[in-house]
Amino acid sequence: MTFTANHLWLIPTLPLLAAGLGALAPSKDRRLAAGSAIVAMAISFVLACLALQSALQAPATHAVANFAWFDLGASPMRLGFLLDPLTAFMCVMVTFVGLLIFIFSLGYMQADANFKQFFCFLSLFAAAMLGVLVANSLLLLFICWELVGLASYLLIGFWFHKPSAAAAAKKAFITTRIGDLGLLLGLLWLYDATGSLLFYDGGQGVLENTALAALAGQTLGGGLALSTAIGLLIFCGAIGKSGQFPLHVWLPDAMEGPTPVSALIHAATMVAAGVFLVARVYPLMQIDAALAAVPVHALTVVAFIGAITALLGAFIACGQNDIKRVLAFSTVSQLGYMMLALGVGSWTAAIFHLLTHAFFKALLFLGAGSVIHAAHHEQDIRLLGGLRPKMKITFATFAIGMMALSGVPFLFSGFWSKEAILHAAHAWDVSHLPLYAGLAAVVLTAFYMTRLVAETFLGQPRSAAAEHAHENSAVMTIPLILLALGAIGLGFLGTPAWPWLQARLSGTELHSSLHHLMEGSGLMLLSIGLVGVGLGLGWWLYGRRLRTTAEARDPLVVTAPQVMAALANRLGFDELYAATVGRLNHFTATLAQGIDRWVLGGLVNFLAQLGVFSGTVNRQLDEDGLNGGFDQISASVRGSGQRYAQAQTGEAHGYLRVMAVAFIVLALVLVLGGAR
Amino acid sequence: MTPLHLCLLISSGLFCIGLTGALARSNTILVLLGIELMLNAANLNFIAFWRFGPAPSPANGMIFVLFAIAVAAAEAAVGLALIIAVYRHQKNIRLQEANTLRG
Amino acid sequence: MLGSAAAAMLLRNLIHSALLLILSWASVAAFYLWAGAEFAAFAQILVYVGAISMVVLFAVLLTRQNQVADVVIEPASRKRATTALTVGACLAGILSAAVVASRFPAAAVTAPATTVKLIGLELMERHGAALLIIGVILTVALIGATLLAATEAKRNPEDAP
Amino acid sequence: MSAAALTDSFLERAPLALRDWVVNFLPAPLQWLGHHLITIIAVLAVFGTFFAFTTIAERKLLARLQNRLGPNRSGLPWIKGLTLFGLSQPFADAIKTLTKEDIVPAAADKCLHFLAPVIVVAFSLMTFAVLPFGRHLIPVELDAALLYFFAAGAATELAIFMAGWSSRNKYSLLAAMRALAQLISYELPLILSVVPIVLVTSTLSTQNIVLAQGGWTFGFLPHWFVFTPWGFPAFIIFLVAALAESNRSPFDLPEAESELIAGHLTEYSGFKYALFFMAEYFGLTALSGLGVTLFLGGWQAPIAALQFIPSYAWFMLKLIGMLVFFIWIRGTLLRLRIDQLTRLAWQFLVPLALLNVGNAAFWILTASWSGPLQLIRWAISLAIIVIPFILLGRTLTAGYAPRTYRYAP
Repeated sequence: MTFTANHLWLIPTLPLLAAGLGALAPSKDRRLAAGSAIVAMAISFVLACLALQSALQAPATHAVANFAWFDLGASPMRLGFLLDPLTAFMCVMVTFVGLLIFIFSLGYMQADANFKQFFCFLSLFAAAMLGVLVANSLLLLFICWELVGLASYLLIGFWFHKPSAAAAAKKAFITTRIGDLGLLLGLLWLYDATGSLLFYDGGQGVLENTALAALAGQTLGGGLALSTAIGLLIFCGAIGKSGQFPLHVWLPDAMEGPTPVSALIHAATMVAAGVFLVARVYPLMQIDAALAAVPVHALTVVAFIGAITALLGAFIACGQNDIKRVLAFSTVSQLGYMMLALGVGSWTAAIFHLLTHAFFKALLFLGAGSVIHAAHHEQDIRLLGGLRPKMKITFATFAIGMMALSGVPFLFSGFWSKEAILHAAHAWDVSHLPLYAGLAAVVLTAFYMTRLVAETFLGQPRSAAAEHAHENSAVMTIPLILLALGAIGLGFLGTPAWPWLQARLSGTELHSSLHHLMEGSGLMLLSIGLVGVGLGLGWWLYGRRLRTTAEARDPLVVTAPQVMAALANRLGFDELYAATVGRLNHFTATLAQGIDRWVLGGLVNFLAQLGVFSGTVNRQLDEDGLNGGFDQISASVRGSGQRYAQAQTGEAHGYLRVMAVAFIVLALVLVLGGAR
Repeated sequence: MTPLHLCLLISSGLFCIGLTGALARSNTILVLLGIELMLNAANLNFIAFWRFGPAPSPANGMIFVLFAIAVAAAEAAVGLALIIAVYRHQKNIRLQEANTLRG
Repeated sequence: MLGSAAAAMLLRNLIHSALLLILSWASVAAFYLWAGAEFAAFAQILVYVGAISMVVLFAVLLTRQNQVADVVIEPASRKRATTALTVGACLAGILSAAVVASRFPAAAVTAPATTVKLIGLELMERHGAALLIIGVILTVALIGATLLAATEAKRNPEDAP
Repeated sequence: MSAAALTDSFLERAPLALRDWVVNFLPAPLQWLGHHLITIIAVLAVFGTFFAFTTIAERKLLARLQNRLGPNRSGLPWIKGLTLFGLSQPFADAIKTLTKEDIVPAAADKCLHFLAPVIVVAFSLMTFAVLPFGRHLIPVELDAALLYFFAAGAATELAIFMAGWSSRNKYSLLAAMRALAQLISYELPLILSVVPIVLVTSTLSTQNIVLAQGGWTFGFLPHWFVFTPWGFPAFIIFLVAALAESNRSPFDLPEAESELIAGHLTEYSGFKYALFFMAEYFGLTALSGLGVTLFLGGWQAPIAALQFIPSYAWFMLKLIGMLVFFIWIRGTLLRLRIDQLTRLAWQFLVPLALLNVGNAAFWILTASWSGPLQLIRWAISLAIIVIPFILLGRTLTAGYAPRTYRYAP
């Protein structure tokens, strides 16, 4: 039994079927909805593993299964599925993490009234996400991409009775739409330029040499290559979906959704879609790098956006007090890292970090979910504390996640993937600014994670909720343990000494030697040192003197109140947008209303007055002049009508007879007239 | 006298019988059945021309007949349901007494 | 065929005329069989003898009047019968005269080879839309007939066809 | 011995050879007539005796099911003491009914009263014409055989109406109407259960349908339609509808002796009654034969190794199996009430049969699926039919608590 690209459609279809089943199932039938979702996900996971195994046998090839969807004029619109290591690795990750999160949700959402809908939405989301991964057409990818957006809207606004959740859902939806508009424009432009949207199509696809050369060959005004422009437009979509600066504002607000949603969508999968998209169209982004004449390269923009995001997210995370928001900004920062890696030319490092990040960030979110569930939905870290003895498994796994995220050396996966990115940034010859931003973010990451763990788990319980917290059931802890194992083990797939993952992804030969490990040891030592600085700083500020009451002021707030206030306010991005974009929007709306009321309305009113006047004149004429004549005519019509009505006897026989006689006459005419 | 002539004679006979019945009988059911007979006569023509026509097409006449039969079935069902409804209303089914629609 | 049809139209007994009509339909089917249109013949029997006849018989029984009313012959109905006969005879005369007078091109010797598969393909491909419409008509007729004939809230669906 | 020789052996051809031998004695112009006459006579003779022995088998089996002995006394004439377990009972019955007085009510419509049993027997015999009894044994090979079968079956309803109406007896007429209601209700699921077969084989010819079921997986898993996820439910629906169509228990309401005297047969006696009885058994046998043809592989052997047994023997064996199954059901199940009966048809069998048609369409659409998809195909196909089965079954039994019995102390 071999698994080929022809079977790939099964992977997203199974969760879709589960979603359909869940939608049809009666509301009270919890077992059916959850069971079908989990079973479908498990089967998808097995299929994804098969796909991975078959993709690894020939890592350098892109197996495709294309089919015509409909005819557009003379040319058929074609869609397809693509099986290569990138797709396969992502599918395995999404299905595995998704499966664990589904199982975790069983416990977390147990008491929710809309349990069934939740699993239905989750399945829909998984289906759409897997659809993004297996698509071999930018159009199919875009369709699934929008479905992902829809599912995320539904899930963020799952507790829609909370106004903040509804607002957050709308915000996420609208903000990502801005990016998607760019993606759609890029898609249209690409179709216009190449006449195809298939990625790989036996030499005809847009990511293959013929089309790429044609794209890079054309220049627009300002010396911009066509491929650069299209690449940047597509990158807009990634900015929106992956929460990159300046569209990162929706991601922290999206934490209003249930915590498994945050783990699934806003840590492991959906936000990674942007990174995946850039990695998928990498040949397109990359092609202009060779052109010296081009003033700005698409990947340079990607690198700087990523660097800014990484630093910004890490800074803001230091000033947050909500356990999930800290993790959310951390996600923003880590996605910045991935973009940075893409920008500096190492997409394999980006995907490596994506995979490890998916595991440890899902772990952290689920751990946070476990804490929140145990502490009766208390999310403020100032009100938590002292959970370590009460929730041993959660603490242990959360600590593993924290160390993986901080990049504690050697044992944890985050270290290796982050190292790979920093090395790639170091090797980038355009600028070293992204490297410095990345190094700064390393310190900050270690710092805020130390703060988070210290505040949440150590010290004294600072509220009744934290006082009565206790460990959750196995349904919730087992996924944590499995994810923790992944967070540790996954790093060893891509160490510099044995870069198996990178080699498999890019389809190159695998060179393994300890020599590579030594090569970049200087940078590695530096980053280890920086991690140490971050951890030490965190320990010095928070671990040394543990917070005792909820009201006690944060040590940083004491030293730099303005900075911390600004950070807590997320550097005022929301206010900035409200003051600029929102104000502009409001102004245009007012203007439009004014035009509508005074200019158009005035015209309409004038016409109406005119109509009323002419109507009055008309009526006078009518009543006096015309009516008399019409009365007579209608009287005569009525009279003749009454006479004709006599013929309508109501007797069917009479009608039949008339018809028969008419038929005879017709037959006579035809026969005598000699009609042929 | 070819077979086609014979067929056409038979079918016109059937048609006339149906017509006469529909005109003569006062029972609505029988009027309806007379109409069914006329339909059958038309079907006979289709088959006759299909079989004995100058250039027989593979299935056209037959398909006409099949459609006609299906429509006749629908017509009979609705017609008889109407008759039952009328019967409920005026307690008999004489066609000449169902004349409330007269002008 | 003609005899049974004529008798059906003449008889006073409704059940007898219905049964004779069924016989007439069956003989139409026999005619189809003779003409080589097997499929149409079986369809004719299935639809007319199997289904329409049942509907007719049910309708006759459901609307049975007292026997006396049927026997009385009104002057109006006699007059109607004579007109009907005149009209029918005229038409028969004209039609048969026309048929006898016309010349047709020579017929094909053998019946067109029409297999069931061919009919199915024709129906589904060339006449697909018509088939669809017929399906809709039948569905609508079924629902309409049930609604028309049903008065009580609970009624067995087989009372209407 | 090759497979062709096996399937075309002397035994296989024996009935045909016999017929040709007889026909050769006739003058050439009469040969075709003889040909057909012999076929008709053979069918009449075989199924006549078959009918006779079905009645005795039914009586015997029912008796055994009810812990009785059944008829065991009638022996052979002139030979005393040799009773052969009462095997000659049907002949005794035949003589008895023939010699009974034929009573016709004074007010009855004599002509129709006489015609009804004749029509019913004639038409139920006509259905045998298209059943393929063996590899080379089919009375008439028609392109539209299935349509013919149902068209011929439709006339039975007419006969029942005639019987009920011509008796000029209120209760006969009412019973006839009830019988008609039942027959029309169950005609629908019966035909709908056959549609999937037509869809899949894309033919109406019974012989071709049997041929489509030839072949074995591993030499012992026959490709009969009953072993497919759409064929099995279709077969069950067919069985239930066939039971109802032939007025068998548990659907024997039209002539439930213990409740309705004998329904539309109340005013019949003597040989006319026997004719009705005979027609009923012919109908049952014909429907069983159709079931065997459509679902159980017709004359195909169940195992490749058993092909040397002639095909008509297999057909007869399967037919007997079906009949025994029907008798068994009669001995086991209780009679339904009329409302339960119609509800079962319209709210359960018809929707299920319609869904099953869709199921067969799905099966054809996915005919090219192989490998792991084959399993998914089976799973989806099963789900299409099982889930509605459960849901419809729930609505059908809603409001009925399990019956509790209270025994005398």
